[in-house]
Amino acid sequence: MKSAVVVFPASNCDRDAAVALEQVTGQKPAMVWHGESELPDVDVVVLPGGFAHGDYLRCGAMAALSAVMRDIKAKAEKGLTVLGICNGFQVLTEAGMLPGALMRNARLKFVCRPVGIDVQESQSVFSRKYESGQRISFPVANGIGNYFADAETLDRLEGEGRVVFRYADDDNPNGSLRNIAGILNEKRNVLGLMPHPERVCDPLLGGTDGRALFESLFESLS
Amino acid sequence: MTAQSTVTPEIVREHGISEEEYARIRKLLGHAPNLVELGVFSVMWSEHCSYKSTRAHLRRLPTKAPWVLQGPGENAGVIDIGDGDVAVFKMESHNHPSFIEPYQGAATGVGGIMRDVFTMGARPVAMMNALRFGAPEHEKTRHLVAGVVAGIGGYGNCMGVPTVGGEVNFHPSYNGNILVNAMCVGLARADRIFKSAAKGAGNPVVYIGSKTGRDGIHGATMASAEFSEDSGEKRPTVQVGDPFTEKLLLEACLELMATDAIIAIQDMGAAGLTSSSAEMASKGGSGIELDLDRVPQRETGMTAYEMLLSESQERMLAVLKPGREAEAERIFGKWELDFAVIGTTTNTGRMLVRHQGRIVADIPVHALSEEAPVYQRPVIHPLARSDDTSFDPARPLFDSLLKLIGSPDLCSRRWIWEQYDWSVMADTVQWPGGDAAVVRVHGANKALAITTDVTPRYCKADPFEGAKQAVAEAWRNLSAVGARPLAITDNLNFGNPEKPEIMGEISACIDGIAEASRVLEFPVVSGNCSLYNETSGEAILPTPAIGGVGLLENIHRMATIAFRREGDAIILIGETKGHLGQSLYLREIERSESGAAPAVNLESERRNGDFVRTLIETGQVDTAHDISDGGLLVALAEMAMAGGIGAFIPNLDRDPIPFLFGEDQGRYLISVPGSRSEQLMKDALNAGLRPGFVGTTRGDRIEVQGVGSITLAALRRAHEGWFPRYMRADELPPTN
Amino acid sequence: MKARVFVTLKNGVLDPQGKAIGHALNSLGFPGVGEVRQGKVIDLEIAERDESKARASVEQMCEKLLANTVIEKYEIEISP
Amino acid sequence: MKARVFVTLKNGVLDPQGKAIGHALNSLGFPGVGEVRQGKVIDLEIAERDESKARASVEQMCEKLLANTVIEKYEIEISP
Ligand SMILES: Nc1ncnc2c1ncn2[C@@H]1O[C@H](COP(=O)(O)OP(=O)(O)O)[C@@H](O)[C@H]1O
Ligand SMILES: [Mg+2]
Repeated sequence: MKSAVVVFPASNCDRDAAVALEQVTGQKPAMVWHGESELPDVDVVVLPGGFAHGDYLRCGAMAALSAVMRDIKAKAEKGLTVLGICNGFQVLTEAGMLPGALMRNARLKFVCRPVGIDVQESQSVFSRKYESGQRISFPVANGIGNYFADAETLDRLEGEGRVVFRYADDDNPNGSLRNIAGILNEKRNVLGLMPHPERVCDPLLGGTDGRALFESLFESLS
Repeated sequence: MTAQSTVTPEIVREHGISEEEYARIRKLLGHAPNLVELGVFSVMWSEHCSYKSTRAHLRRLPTKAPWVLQGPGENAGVIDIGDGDVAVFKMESHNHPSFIEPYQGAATGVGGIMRDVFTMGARPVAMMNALRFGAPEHEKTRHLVAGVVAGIGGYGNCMGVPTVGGEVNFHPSYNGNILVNAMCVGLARADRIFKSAAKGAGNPVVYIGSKTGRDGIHGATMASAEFSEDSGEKRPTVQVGDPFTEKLLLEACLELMATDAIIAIQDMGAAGLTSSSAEMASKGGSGIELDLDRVPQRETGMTAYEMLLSESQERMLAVLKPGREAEAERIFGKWELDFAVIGTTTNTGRMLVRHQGRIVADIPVHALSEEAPVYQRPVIHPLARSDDTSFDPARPLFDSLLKLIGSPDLCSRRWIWEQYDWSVMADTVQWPGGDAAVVRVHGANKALAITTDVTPRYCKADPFEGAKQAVAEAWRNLSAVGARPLAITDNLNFGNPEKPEIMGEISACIDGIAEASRVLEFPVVSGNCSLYNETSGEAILPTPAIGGVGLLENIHRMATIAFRREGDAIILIGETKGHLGQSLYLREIERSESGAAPAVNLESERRNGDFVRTLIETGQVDTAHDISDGGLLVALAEMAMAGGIGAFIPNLDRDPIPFLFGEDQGRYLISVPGSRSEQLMKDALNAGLRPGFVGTTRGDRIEVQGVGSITLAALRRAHEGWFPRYMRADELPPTN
Repeated sequence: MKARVFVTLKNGVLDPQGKAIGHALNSLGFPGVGEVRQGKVIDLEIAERDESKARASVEQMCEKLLANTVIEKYEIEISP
Repeated sequence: MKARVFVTLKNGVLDPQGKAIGHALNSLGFPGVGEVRQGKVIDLEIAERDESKARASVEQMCEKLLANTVIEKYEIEISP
């Protein structure tokens, strides 16, 4: 599996994503600067967490307009697998590659803590190594992670099995509607999620629940 | 304002320069300074930059050890952590700005200390923050807590550097002067350290980062506003942080540092362009010429005075090898940062500044640095207090325990640290809540342990013992996770040094730090002083905050505070006399801040710590916790809550209150499987220690035989309850 | 010319900040504060001299960047 | 009545967001965009019927909560 990680100005989980990918695939991902007009030939591209462009104006708004995103959008329509984590999720919604928007946390504060996550959907290249209904734990670290979409969109997402991850009922850290933590696009080749699987791929760091996500990609794409 | 405008005695006074100092300036210059030169002297000779009140005393601090590669004198200290790796760290205060504007004050404090670290060539890998606020019931406190915490998070989170720990105290003496001390730890390679000595003449001086605005120009400009071009709305002096630009600056600097184009580099911190250029020239034994017309400016009509004194954030000054400008400009262009060649180094030993074709300042560099005043201020040596510490023996033990762990100074800080990204960079092995934060050296099997400590009430009662205790507690916290303590940074926060009693506190605290750091081989490699923390004559408690860094050679041999197994023997290392003086028990339960501060016996401190560390290093112990604020029972409760396992304490043969709540120093609680406890006790005795069997881990409650018990659930409710309840005040969390 | 752009949340999109402000105002003892909504105001200086051309280009800026039309609406004011 | 409050940074105070927006607009190829400043707009519904009383109380809200007067200034618009 060949992978790439996009680096926007003030991305800051790009290295973490690269380390997790290398651990699982044994291959270093290509690190791609946001200004590149073309993505190298890869099977999966990760839009990492961070504060692209300082999160100024709106999280992900400026990053969504960068040169490399044009190419990623085009290739995603042809089936390229795209994973957006945290800030990467925000970029995907701003780029119109995923529905809805991420808004300020209901408690208006940045929150960093492990959160109980329910896997809703194991039928995807991102989650096949999980069991549907499995309870796992990922850390969140966001101030703008409160997922919003209108009722029809939410119904469709649920109806079409595109809600892959949900916050455990009593553990929604940011007020996301219907406890949504991660969703797929219609083609199911683009996933955006707020929590950080890449930070729990090593027992020393308090868990390994994130590995299965990268292993799912590995299994699906190699 | 024109450079030529005459300098009146009022203006001199407004610049905080005494008559003697002014006479000295005239002598050094050979003529009266113009306003620009006066401004330059006023910042370079200020307490903040010159350390004129403390420098003579700071010389008493031990700063050397085989593993110290850079002690005080550079932007941050550097220590060897093996395999060619070094740790680079420093702590710095942003107290006053944080009181004026808590969010931006704290945020820019974080940005400033990060620049001190990456200007040395290190990538910041961990942030700590030591905070002191006024009484919780004071009307300003809640707002200040909310703003400071949001500001630290807002900046550090965007930088992608985990904030992994710190400390927080509340005390009325900080009502008008909160303390915000931020510490940054970075990693670099020993052969890639960058310094600030601008050696050699004819080298280009380049300006990097954000444009210069009228931010943070010291109060003097306010006073001399009549000299400025625009007399519009009163000029704000509050600096606003731009963590986005700082993140770009970090990456761009590290990219440039990977080349060999840099001769010297220095962040523009306090007194911005002035102190950075003067310090670099002075350390390099060279001179420097600046052309202010080339300085990237954010506002129009800025005067030379304003540009030289501006404290706009996210700026750096570097001296490059001749001919390397284009290469550097390409890198900063990629990161979309301002870059300008604004001058050159000379061999004249003078700082020569041009603006609009005129020379606006011409000052011998040594006059700004070596010749800066150093004062031996009068000192009244403080008397250690030793009044009585009576208490009511009839008070129910567990009520007191609940009160204590639910009190502002002992309750859980979760409300704070959940607002900090402590797991970014995916190397945080121990996050807030333990004795020391543990951050893995990326890609290696070793880790840094980091802590900040000081107990101001001890320092007030006995500055010498209190400062010793601060260093000892830092050393103890590092040992408790299994790390070898290596070095410290200090942040000396005090009142007005012109008062002999305050100067006495400063001097005694420095002696205390010096003694502990000598005996524990825990040298001072960097630090910072913040004086004049007074409001209407009331000084803060003496607060010499200590930041300690240690090394875990094997990340898999580490201890945490959490009980891990039922049936473990809980063993006390270190002697317990039951010292209640200055204890939180007296303060919170008996409402008296009385008694002598606990004394630290540095020899037994060392013996106990080395013993515990060895147990951890050899894999015999994986649960350890030092005993500090609140005493033994509080430490035990923390271990139980962290592990979700209770404890049974058999009949006490000791007077319970002093034994369980006394704050004797140099103590640890460890737990080992019952089967191994006897051998361990023997080993301890052979090592000349006095180990004590405290009890056994078990169940969902802490039980003291013959006294009663309390459930972990009840303890947690009290421990986690206070902060959220206090901050649920109907106040908006500050956002930028 | 100068352009002032208001970016506010569409009706029906919940506004946590507005809610918090309203709550805070009430508890600060300001009576009769009803709904509160918070938005952004963006002031731009633009070279364009012709008002309608200016408005047109600012409108494009809004569509492309300044507003997220999934959740936000915008108004534009042009002044010399 | 309705009150609209503009909270903007005082002149001379660095506005990182405005700076970044201006930069983005330029790189999106919008010509001649000069300085950009971002502020907040807060819309309130208030029970008070009397315009001057309303203005007075909104002014208090700004001083107490809505604006951080150390770095921000505010304007108030009252409408029925
Ligand atoms: N209390 C102290 N103990 C030891 N070193 C100190 C202390 N205060 C300042 N220093 C050292 O003096 C130098 C100047 O301090 P400071 O002005 O705070 O650095 P910077 O200008 O980089 O912020 C630094 O090398 C710092 O480590
Ligand atoms: Mg510095």
